[in-house]
Amino acid sequence: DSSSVDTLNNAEISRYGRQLIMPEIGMQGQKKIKKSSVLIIGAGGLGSPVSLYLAGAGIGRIGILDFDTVEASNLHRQVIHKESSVGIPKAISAGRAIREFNSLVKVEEHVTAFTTDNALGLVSRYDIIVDATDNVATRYLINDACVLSNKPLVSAAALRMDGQVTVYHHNGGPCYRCLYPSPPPAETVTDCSNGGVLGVVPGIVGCIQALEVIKIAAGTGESMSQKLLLFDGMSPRYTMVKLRPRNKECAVCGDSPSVTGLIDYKSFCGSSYDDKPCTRSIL
Amino acid sequence: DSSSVDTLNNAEISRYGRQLIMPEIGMQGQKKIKKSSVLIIGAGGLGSPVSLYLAGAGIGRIGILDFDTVEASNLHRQVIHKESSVGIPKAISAGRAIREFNSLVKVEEHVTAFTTDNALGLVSRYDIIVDATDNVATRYLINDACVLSNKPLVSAAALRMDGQVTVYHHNGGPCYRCLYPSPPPAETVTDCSNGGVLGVVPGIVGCIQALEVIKIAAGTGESMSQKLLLFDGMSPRYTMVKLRPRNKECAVCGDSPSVTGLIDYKSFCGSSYDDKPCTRSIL
Amino acid sequence: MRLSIEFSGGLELLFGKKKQHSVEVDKKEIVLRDLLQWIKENLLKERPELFLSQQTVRPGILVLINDCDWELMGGLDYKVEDKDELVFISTLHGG
Amino acid sequence: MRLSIEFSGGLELLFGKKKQHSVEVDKKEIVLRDLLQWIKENLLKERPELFLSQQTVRPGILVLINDCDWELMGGLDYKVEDKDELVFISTLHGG
Ligand SMILES: [Zn+2]
Ligand SMILES: [Zn+2]
Repeated sequence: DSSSVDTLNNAEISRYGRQLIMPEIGMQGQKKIKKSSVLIIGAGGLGSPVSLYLAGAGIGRIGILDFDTVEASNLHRQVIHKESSVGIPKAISAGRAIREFNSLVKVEEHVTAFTTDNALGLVSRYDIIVDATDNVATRYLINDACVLSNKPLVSAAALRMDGQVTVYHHNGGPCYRCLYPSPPPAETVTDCSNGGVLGVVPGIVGCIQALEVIKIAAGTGESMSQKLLLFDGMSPRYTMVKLRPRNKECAVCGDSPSVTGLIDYKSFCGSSYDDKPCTRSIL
Repeated sequence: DSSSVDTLNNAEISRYGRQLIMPEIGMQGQKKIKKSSVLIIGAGGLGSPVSLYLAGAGIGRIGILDFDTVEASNLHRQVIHKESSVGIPKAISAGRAIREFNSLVKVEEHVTAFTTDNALGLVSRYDIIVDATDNVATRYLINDACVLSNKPLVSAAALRMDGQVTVYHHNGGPCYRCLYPSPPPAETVTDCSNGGVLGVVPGIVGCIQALEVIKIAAGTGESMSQKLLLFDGMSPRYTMVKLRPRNKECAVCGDSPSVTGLIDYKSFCGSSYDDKPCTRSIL
Repeated sequence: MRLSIEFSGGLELLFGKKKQHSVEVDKKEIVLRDLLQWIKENLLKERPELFLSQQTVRPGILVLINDCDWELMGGLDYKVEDKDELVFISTLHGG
Repeated sequence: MRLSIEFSGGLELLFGKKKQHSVEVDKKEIVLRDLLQWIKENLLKERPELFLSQQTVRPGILVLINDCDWELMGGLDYKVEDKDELVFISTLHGG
């Protein structure tokens, strides 16, 4: 029965055979992957490889959220889109690519911004959340929504030749606010539009992010909870850093949280979370 | 003039703008990328991300070589193909995807095996060679063809949850034979069909491979010559290892080479290089 | 004592675009709180407010001591040791 | 002496599927050539010919000593030191 989420049909067994035969995944792991749902917030440089590889792995239901439309200047890094998608919403373009690539996976396109109004409703509908966005305020919003909904958050970022990956609020580990209780000054924040990025850097980092999602979904391996991967493409260097544990005083995941619902992240960060950061930014 | 390889036209400047503004690339680096040609040998788990990200970066001419046709059981890791490409030669399917993604890039599809008969002719037509194959004999053949033609070789491999990346015969560094003078016993060789592989592992490793190609093409950063990246997806762990220098006694790149032309790699390795390795293999 | 100090994630732009600094600090012992001032006086080239704020690193900078989050090592009170590797990294937000 | 010995790239299948081995070798000093025999006698579980061949590791295995290719460290003649980290890795070929 191809509609059952608890079993694998013949098409699935044949399609995922190369994963199934690995002791690290096996039939049980593949069933768990099929039963999992993942919300990918951002269909850009990180969201592109995450979407492709999660679809390839057979994640049962994939939500892809982005408000922007595809631009030609995105394509150097956003490899899930095509030239013919320029002008189309990124979520629609990515959804189409996923369907053409793996029709066994259920895709849900969300052509919307991720806001305090829809965050909790969206996050509650998925098992694992992927932060593939590009600005600070949305990163706090996603973090708080995940902590309040008790969902693991697989987070990554890339700029120029550098990348970072970690897993928040998973296995008792820290959340984004445990590491960064206060937002950075707005003038220190740079995004890919202003700072530039080599396209394959979010590619590397996004693939690593997808691997973390698959391990959590399949219940295999060690996750990057309380670990941070720093990637420097120029050297090239990969450093795995040990992070602090969950902070009992954390405003949102602490023992007596002061943040018990979503707040105004725009004023918290002193910047709009759907605007591009200011052009005089340098870091 | 859009046909000139020495300048960037407006479409290119706008498309690659996010790379151009990085001091590590700049206008000069992007021009070098445009002037470069890369032969990707293998359009599978490694070749998929390599092709996409090299096309995205604006490599001027990309050759993609593969003799196989797309199978549904490849799709979990070979993200450049689509379900509608099942049964089509992988080189054609990948070429089509590259054209739809970046029409500014010249694509050359080679639907052929890589053999002693065509190796030197093919390698001589490109600046940088990518080993994205899956068997030992072809790896020796590619290495020897690169050394004899004096081309840098960006090599990667993946199996189960593990990956390896390095750069051979570049900046005076070692070649594949410097590291592995003798081929491994055939019964220790496993490929992805028999050992299995999690799809995103060649994704990670292939993206890292693409980054090395782009750095060589743009003349920026440090390459992985005489370095080997070991990746263990379960831990997860990234180890950068310092390798031996070029071996002056190396049979092909040494000071008095005994291999001065391509040999019979099938009998050298004791296995066919277009056959899948034997099923009793364990390592 | 001899220290390896690295700035990355964009922070190197405040330090003459130089990431790796191998420095000799002319002290027998020093806690991280005081080393921050030493860095400000000896390595920082511009806009100190983008590196320090209220006697510590400004929000959004992670400090690593020998590949460990400084919160695990005592934070500002950590007694710096000879040959320590310190990394100051600006959090990235791009995608 | 106490050593950390790791087998990977599939080689762990010959060692009871265990990658990481923390071992105590009851010797004052030992060169890598002799340690290979010690490993064969004490850790190897099956098919020694897939690990050793002609007094050294079989072709296709890379030996790393503290993240360095053993060829840089003297190869079989390397004098193993207390707390050394040795890795035996089988080259991968898949894609
Ligand atoms: Zn927290
Ligand atoms: Zn050689």
